[in-house]
Amino acid sequence: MSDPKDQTIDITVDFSGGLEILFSNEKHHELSVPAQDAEGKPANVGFLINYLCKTLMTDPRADLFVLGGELRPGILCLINDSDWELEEEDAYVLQPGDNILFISTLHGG
Amino acid sequence: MSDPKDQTIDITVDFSGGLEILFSNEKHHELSVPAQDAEGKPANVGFLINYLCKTLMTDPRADLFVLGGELRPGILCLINDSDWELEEEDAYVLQPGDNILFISTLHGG
Amino acid sequence: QRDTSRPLTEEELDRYSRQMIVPGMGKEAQLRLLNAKVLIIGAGGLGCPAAQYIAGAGIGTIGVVDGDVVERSNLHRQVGHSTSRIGQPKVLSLITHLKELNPLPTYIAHTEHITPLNAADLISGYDLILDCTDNPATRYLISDICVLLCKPLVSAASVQTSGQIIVLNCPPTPQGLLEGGPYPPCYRCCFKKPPPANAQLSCGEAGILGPVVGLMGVAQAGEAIKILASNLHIPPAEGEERRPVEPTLLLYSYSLTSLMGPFTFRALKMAPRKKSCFACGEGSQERLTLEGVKRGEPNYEFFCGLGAGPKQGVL
Amino acid sequence: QRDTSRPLTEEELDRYSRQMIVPGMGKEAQLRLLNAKVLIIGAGGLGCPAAQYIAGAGIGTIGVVDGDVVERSNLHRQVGHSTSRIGQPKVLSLITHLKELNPLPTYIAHTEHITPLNAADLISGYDLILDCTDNPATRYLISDICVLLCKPLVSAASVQTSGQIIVLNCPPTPQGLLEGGPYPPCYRCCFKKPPPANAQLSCGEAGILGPVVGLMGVAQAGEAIKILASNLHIPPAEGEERRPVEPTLLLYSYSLTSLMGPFTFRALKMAPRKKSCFACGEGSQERLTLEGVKRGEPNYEFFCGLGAGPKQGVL
Ligand SMILES: [Zn+2]
Ligand SMILES: [Zn+2]
Repeated sequence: MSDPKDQTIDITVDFSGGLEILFSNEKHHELSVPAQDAEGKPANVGFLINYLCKTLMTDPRADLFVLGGELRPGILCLINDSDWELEEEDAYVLQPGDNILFISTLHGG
Repeated sequence: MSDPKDQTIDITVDFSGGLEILFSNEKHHELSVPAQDAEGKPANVGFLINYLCKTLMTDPRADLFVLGGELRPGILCLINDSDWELEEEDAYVLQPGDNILFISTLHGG
Repeated sequence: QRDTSRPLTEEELDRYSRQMIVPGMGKEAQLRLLNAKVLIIGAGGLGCPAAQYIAGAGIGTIGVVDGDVVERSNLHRQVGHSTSRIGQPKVLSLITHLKELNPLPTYIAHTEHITPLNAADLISGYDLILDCTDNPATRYLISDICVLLCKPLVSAASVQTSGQIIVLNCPPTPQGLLEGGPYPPCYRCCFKKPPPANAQLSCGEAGILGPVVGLMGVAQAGEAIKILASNLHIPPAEGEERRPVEPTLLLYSYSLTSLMGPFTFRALKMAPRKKSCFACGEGSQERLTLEGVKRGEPNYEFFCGLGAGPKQGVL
Repeated sequence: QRDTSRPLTEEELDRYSRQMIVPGMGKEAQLRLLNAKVLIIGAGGLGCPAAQYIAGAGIGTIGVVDGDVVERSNLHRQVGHSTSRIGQPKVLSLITHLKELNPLPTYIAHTEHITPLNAADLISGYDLILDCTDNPATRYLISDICVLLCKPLVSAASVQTSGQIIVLNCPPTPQGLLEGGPYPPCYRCCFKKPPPANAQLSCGEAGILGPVVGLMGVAQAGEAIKILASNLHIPPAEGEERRPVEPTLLLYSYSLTSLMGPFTFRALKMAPRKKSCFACGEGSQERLTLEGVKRGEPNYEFFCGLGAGPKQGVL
């Protein structure tokens, strides 16, 4: 068996409402992310957000995605199309095949 | 083990575009259907269509759903949101969890 | 005034027959529409198409709120105005168009922007509110007043190639009530905090495609008409079986480089009324009142951080 | 005539700036729209909202085809007409409205129904066709001519509380070509046979809700604008990477008794061009020709079984 530290989980991550600009202007990403964080705990959505900042973000303006260590106000996180508040927010542990969607709240009209 | 003739498969069947009128005006149905046809072959979509006529249809006008032994012209069958012509049409063998959607072609405007 | 059993006039039958014969409509539902009062806040890219279908359906009283005048740069998407009415107040321009479409409804022009001072007076006279505005401060204000006055709210927004729509506070539930829920969310339940000012982009600054905002506006009219026709805004009677509360945010992602596909529309499941919500949650009656709003509490401009730095080109 | 590099006029910049600044648009895409010619067939519940946004976006030449006159019972959903224009040809009424919205495009009125005799002449002068008609015979005719003349087709339909939209034949592919595919489908690839006449229901007989057909019409304008702005209707050059063909039928299921939810919009994956298709498949060049259509082959009225018995109240 491989070292648990090298194991990965396959998930999809989507950006919408303009956030895709921060991630090479791609709305849909198929990713293999580490199954554990640095401390050996199962990877959760909080871990994923930091991981995306470090590995997937192509725009230097990280504060448009994460602010004060948290998801920037005005961004919703949806876990398999449900508001993450219906799950355990950033403590939700990633499962293979999960879809994580980040959308920016719109105000124009 | 139970007799294979008594085994069932859980699927969902949806009707749209007006066809729901023939099925108690319900668009969404969760069904347990026989896993085999009378000859002991695995249940396919062709079997399902006849089964729906016999067990689910509440309107006497069966010819608005089946005509000459086939799905009435102007009705599309979608297997898991794909045109059944991308699968094997009525020969497609039902799998647990499948969604079968029947829609009527619209022409108004 | 709200006569629910009168016969329809010949002209009403003629105008509304095509919708009255749709299964689930009928005379009773049409009379509900004829007796209903709808307030459309914003006469722009959302409000114009929404108003066309609200008026066409025969909603009896239609109020329109907007303080702007028509500009030439509006006309690619604000299809209720016209070149000859450039410079006119948007509300009057739109009502001119609506009267031509359907002269039967009563149209009420509110040629001013909605503010904490006038919001309750504007909203109190109507049965259902459409938020067709263009900035976060106004969106939080409208939702708060709808919670306080028990009005259902159909809220949509759109910028560039994206759109969002959600029905809020429907059926309206007394402020602070959580027992016996889940109850429908308000705008703050879904969108707790606005983005920082540098991440708020308007259609004027960031651009907008006409059909994107247009589709959201038409969808708003669709939700409003069903709510009023089917009485979905009337809280269920004691013992009546309650429809499950399944708040849905519809996301519209238009792509300029690919045809409509599986991700064009996404229905997102939102949480119901939240215990922690400032406006409708536990103890909210102490935090949010009609008098407070008029006095400037909460301070919507401050909350939404207007003027807090340069914009950075991301929504 | 098709100047792809001229500067925009001050009025054009003013009118189109809000869509030009959307990422992915810009001056080049706007010039493509200004040089494009779009034919809207049907000036009813689909054609009216579609035309508003097609005109607003600055499509250079806009043709409208319809042989009907405006009736009062149209106005709840046909928002490009007006009470004062009841009795006028729909095409002239709609163009009056569009000119008020945007006087810059060239509008061409075709105040007649499309028929096998005039279809090729009507369609040949345009770059992209919107099928906004209301009966199956016309829908098969329009698709066949679009196959024969290599025109992309944005087709939508709506009755009661349901709507459908699909982009067909885009990019257009020579009739009968299958090698090197998959290629985009035509209307017959998707809908091989019409329903029997007793199962075909029109908006006039079965009813229609305004926002349902309106939403489909706006969506048609959205697809048309992206196709023309991004040149999606131009077949890829030799060696150019081809977008995968993923034909999608979007289904809109409006419910009068429940709010928008997960099943309101469904994107259905359709098959690409079919070898067996009468119009575009193998050997189709022998079966379907421009001369044949003019001579009455195929017979669209017979194929769609008009007048073949009483209607039964199901779509
Ligand atoms: Zn709330
Ligand atoms: Zn074909």
